[in-house]
Amino acid sequence: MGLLSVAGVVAGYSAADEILKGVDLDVEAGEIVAIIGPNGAGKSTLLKTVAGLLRPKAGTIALGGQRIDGRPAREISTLGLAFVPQEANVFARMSVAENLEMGGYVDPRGAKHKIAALLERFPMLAEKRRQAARTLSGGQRQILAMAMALMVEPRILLLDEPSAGLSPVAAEQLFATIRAINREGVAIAMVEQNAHEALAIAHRAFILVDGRNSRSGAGAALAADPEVKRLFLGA
Amino acid sequence: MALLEITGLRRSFYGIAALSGVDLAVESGSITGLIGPNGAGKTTLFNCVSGIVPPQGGRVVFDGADITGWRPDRIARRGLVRTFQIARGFPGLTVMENLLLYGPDQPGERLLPALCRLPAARRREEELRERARAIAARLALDRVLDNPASALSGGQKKLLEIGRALMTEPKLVLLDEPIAGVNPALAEEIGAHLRRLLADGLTFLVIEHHMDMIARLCHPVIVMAEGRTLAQGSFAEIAARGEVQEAYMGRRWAS
Amino acid sequence: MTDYLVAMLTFAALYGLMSLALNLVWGMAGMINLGLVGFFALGGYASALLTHRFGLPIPVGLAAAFLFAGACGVVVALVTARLRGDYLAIVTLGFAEVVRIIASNEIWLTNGTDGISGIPGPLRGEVPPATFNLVYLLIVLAVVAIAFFLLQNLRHSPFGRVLRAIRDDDQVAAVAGKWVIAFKIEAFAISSGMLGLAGALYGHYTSYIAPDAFVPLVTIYIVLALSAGGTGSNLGALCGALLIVFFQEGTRFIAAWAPGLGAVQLAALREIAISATLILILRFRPQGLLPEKLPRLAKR
Amino acid sequence: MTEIAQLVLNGIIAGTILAVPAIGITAIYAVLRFPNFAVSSIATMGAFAGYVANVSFGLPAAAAILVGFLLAGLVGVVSDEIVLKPIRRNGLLAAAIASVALTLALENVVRFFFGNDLRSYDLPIARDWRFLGLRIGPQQVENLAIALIAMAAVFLFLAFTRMGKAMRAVADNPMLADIKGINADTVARIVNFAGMGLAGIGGMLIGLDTSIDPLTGFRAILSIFAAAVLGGLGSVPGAVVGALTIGIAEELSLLILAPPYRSAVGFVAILLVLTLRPRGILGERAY
Repeated sequence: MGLLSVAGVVAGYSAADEILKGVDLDVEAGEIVAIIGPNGAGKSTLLKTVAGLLRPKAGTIALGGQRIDGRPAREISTLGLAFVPQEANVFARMSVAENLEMGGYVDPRGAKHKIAALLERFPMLAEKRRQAARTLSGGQRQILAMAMALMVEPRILLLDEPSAGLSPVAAEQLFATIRAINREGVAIAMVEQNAHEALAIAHRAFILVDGRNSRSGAGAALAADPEVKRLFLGA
Repeated sequence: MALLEITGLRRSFYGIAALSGVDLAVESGSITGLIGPNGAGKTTLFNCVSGIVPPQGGRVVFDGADITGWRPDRIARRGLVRTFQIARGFPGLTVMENLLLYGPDQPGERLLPALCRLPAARRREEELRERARAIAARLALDRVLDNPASALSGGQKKLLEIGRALMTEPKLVLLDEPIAGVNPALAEEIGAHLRRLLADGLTFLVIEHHMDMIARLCHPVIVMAEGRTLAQGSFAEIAARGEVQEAYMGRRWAS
Repeated sequence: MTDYLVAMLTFAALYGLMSLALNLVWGMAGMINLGLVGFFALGGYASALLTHRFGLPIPVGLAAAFLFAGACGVVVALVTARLRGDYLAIVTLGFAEVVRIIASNEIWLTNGTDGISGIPGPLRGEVPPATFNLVYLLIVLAVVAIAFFLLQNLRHSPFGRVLRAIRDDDQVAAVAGKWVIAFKIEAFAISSGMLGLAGALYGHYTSYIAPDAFVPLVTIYIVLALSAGGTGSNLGALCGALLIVFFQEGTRFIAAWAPGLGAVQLAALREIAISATLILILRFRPQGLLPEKLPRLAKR
Repeated sequence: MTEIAQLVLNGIIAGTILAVPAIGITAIYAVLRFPNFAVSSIATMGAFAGYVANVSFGLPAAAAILVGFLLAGLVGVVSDEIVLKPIRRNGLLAAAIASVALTLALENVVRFFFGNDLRSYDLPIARDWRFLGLRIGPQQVENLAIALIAMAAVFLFLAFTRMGKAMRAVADNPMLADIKGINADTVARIVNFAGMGLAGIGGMLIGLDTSIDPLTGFRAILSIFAAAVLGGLGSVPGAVVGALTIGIAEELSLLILAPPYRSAVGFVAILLVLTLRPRGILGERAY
C-alpha cells in the first residue's frame, strides 16, 4: 500500500464532461513522481481532484490507507497532503510572514517555530518577510508557495507545473529546491510541461493521455524511450 | 526602414520601472523572437506597443507612422495585431463570430447601417464570412465554427487567437507565448503555420519561453532583461554570449 | 373591463420599451444600469415642460425627451465607460437619486414634490376618455414595434456583435480594432434616449408627473422584466414586461385575503412580493424564459 | 472663518460616523466581491432595533447601539445565507441586482411593522459644549467615540487575530484560502455579520443625530458608497479616508448649496474620483 493511491478516478468540471476517464496513480513515501502528458490530458485536473477541489464521480483516493475522495480541500489539507496550485499560489497582498502563517492555518500550534525554521532555511524569504508577496519575482513566489505548503509538515506535496513561466535559471533553482525538500522525506507528485527536467529528477513517472493512463515507469527509462521522446520531449 | 521601430520606450507601474528605455526593431518578413527572464518587461512591451497601456516615454514607429500613445483599435486597424498569453476572447460568441469580429472595414459596425441593414454591410459580411471559413479550414477549426468559443479545447483556443489575428489582414502580429501550455505535437503544428504565413508576407514578433521553438523558428532573437534590450542576433550567437547565459538561459543551453 | 385591459396593456408597452432599452445596454453590451428611472424621469420632465409650459406640440416633446435623456446618457457613459460593472451599478443608482433630488427641490422648474399636472395628451379632451386610451395604446404599441424592429436589426448586425464582444472582454475587443468607448457610449445613449421617450409617453398618458413616480422600484420592475424574459433577447424583454404588469396587477389582490391591513402595510407587502420574485428568478432561472441564442453562420 | 471651522468639525464627526457603515460595506466587498446594496435597509433595521431597545426597553443609547449591531449583523448573515449566497453562483452582478431587490424587501418589512412615521430616540437633553467659538453636543461626542471604538476594533481584528488574517486571505485569494484549510463560508458569515452589524451601528448613529424612518438607510446609501468607492472598494483604511472626505465635503457644500443637495455631493465625489483615479484614493483592496 503506497502513501497515496488513486484508482479508477473519473472527474470533470461539469456533469457532462469527463476530463479524467479512469486514472490510476500511486506514490510511495519519500519518492518523486512526475505526471506528464499532452495538454488537456487531465494532469492538473488529477491534482485538483486529489487535493479535494473537485469531487470525483467514480474511483477511490486513499492517503496512507485512509479514503479521502469526496472530502473537501480544507479537510484533506489537515491529513498531511499539501497542494501548490500553478497560478495565484500566494496571498499577493499579505506579507511573506503572514503568508507562511496562513500556510499553517489548519494547525496553528507551534506556528512561530515553524515560520522561524522556514525563514532560516530560505534566507530570501527572511529578507522579505515584511514585504507583500506580490513584490516577489516568479521564482521567489514559487519558493514561498512551497514554504507555505511545508507549514503543515506534509507527507506528500502536490505541485502543479512549478516551473511554468520561469526562466530556465529560475527553473533550475526550483528543481534543486524540490529535490532538497524530497531528501527530507517528503514525497512529491508534480505535474510538469517541462518533461526534460521533470523526468530527470523523478524516481517514477506517469504519462496521461486523454484522461487515461498511458505509460508509467522509472523516470530515466521513460526519458530514454523513443516514443515518449517523440511525443513529449520534442526530439 | 524596419517595419516596427521602438526607441527609448519607458513605462513604470506605481514607481517600479517595467520598461526603462527599450530599443528594438523588427524587420519586415521576419519571425523575431523575444526572450528574457520573467519580469523583464516583455508583456508590458506588447501592451505598450499595442496601445493597451500608454507608454510614458519613447517612440513606437510602425510602418512609417508614429503610433506612440495611439488607441489600441487604431493601432489594430493600421495592421498591428496581438494575441494574449492566456488565450482570451469572447466565450459568449461562436467561433465564427470571433473570427468575423476581427474583420476590418465592416460598415455594419456603424450605428445607422446596422439599424437599417444596409446592403453594403451585408455584402461585406458575406466577404468576411468567406474569409473566416478559409482561415478556419487552414487552422482545422472548420468543424467547430458554430460552437461557442468557450467550448474549445486549450489548443483550439490558441489556434483561434491566431486565426482572429489573421482576419485583420495584418502586417505585423505580436504573439505572446503562442505555445505555452500546448503539447509538443500541436506546438509543432503552430510553428508550421507561422512559417507558412511568413512565406505569405507576414511579420511576427514572438515572446516564447520554449527554447526549442525559438531556436528553430526565430531569426533574429532579442533578449530583454530588467526592462531593457540586452542582446540581439541569431539564436546561436545569443546562446553563446556570457551575459545572456547568466541573465537567462542557464547551463543546459550554453553547451 | 376593456378600459382596465387597455390601461394594463399601455403600461405593459411602456415597460416593454424600457425593458428593450435595458436589454441594449445590459443584455447586449453588458453594462448594468441601475438608474433607469433617472433617464425615464428626465424624459418625462423634458416633454412635460416643453408641451405644458411652452405649448410646443407633443411630437416635439417626445423628440426632445429622447434627445435630452440620450445626451445625459452620453455624459454618464463618458464618465463610466471605463468602469467595471459594480462601479457602474453604484454610479447609475446614484444618478437616478440625484435626478430625483433635483426634481424634488428645483421648484421653479419642476414644481417640486407637487409635480406637474395637466400635461397634454394627443386628442385628450377632444374624444371620449375611452377612445383616448385606445388611441394612446396604439401610439405606444407603434413606438414599441418600431423600437423592437430596429433593435432586432441591431442585435443581428455586426454592431450587435461588437457589443456582445465588449460584454465578454472589452480589452480584447479594442485589440480587435473596435473603438470600445465609442460603442459603449452609442449603446448607452440610445438606451437612455429610449428610456426618456418612455418617460415622456408616460407623462402624456397620465397627464401628471411627480418625483414620487420615479422611485428605485421602477428600476427594479424593469430589471425584473428583463431578467424574467431573458437577458440578451429582445423578445424576452417584451414578454417579461407583459408578465410583470400581470404580476403587479395580481398582487393587488393581496388585499382580498389579508383584510385588516392598512394601506401602507398592503403597499409594503406588494413591494416585498415583487422583490422576492426578482430574487427567485435570479436564483432559479438566471437565463430567463427566452434565453439568448447564438447565431449559426458556418454553412453558406 | 468660524463658520467654516464649525462646518469642518461637523464634517469630521459626520465622516467618522459614515466611516462605520462604509467599513462594513467595503469589508463585505473585499471578501465577496460585489457591492451589497442591502446595506441600506439593514442600516435602517439596526436603527429601528436600537430604537426599540432605547424607547420600549429604556436602554441608554450606547447599549441600544449594541442591540442594533447584533440585529443588523444577524439579518445580514441570514439574508445572505438564504438569498444572496445561492445567487452569487450565477454571477456577481446578479448578486448585486438581487441585493437591490433584497434591500427593497427589507425596507418594506420595517415599513410593515413601523409605518412611515418619523421616530426619535429617547435621549437626555443636554446643552452643547462651546470652545474657541465652536459648538459640539455631548451626544455628538459620544457618537464620535462609539465610531472610533468600532473602527479601532476592526483594525485590530484584521491585523492581529487569526480570523482577521483569514478574512484578508479569503479576500486576497479565495481558492488558495480553501486549499489552506480556511473555511470561506465561515469567513463570509463573519464578514457579513460584522459588516452589516457595522452598518446597523451606522444607521443608529445617523438616527441619533436626527430621527429615523424606513428610508433612513436609503438616504445615506449614496454617501456610504461614495466613501467606500472614494477610498477604493475593498480597502478598509480607504473607507475611513473616503468617509472623512465625504463628511467634510457634504458639510462644506452647505456654504454654496441648499441642504437637500448634500447627498448629491457624494455622487459628484464618486464621479470625480472614478474619472481621475479609478482605483480610489488608496487604491483598491489595499488591506
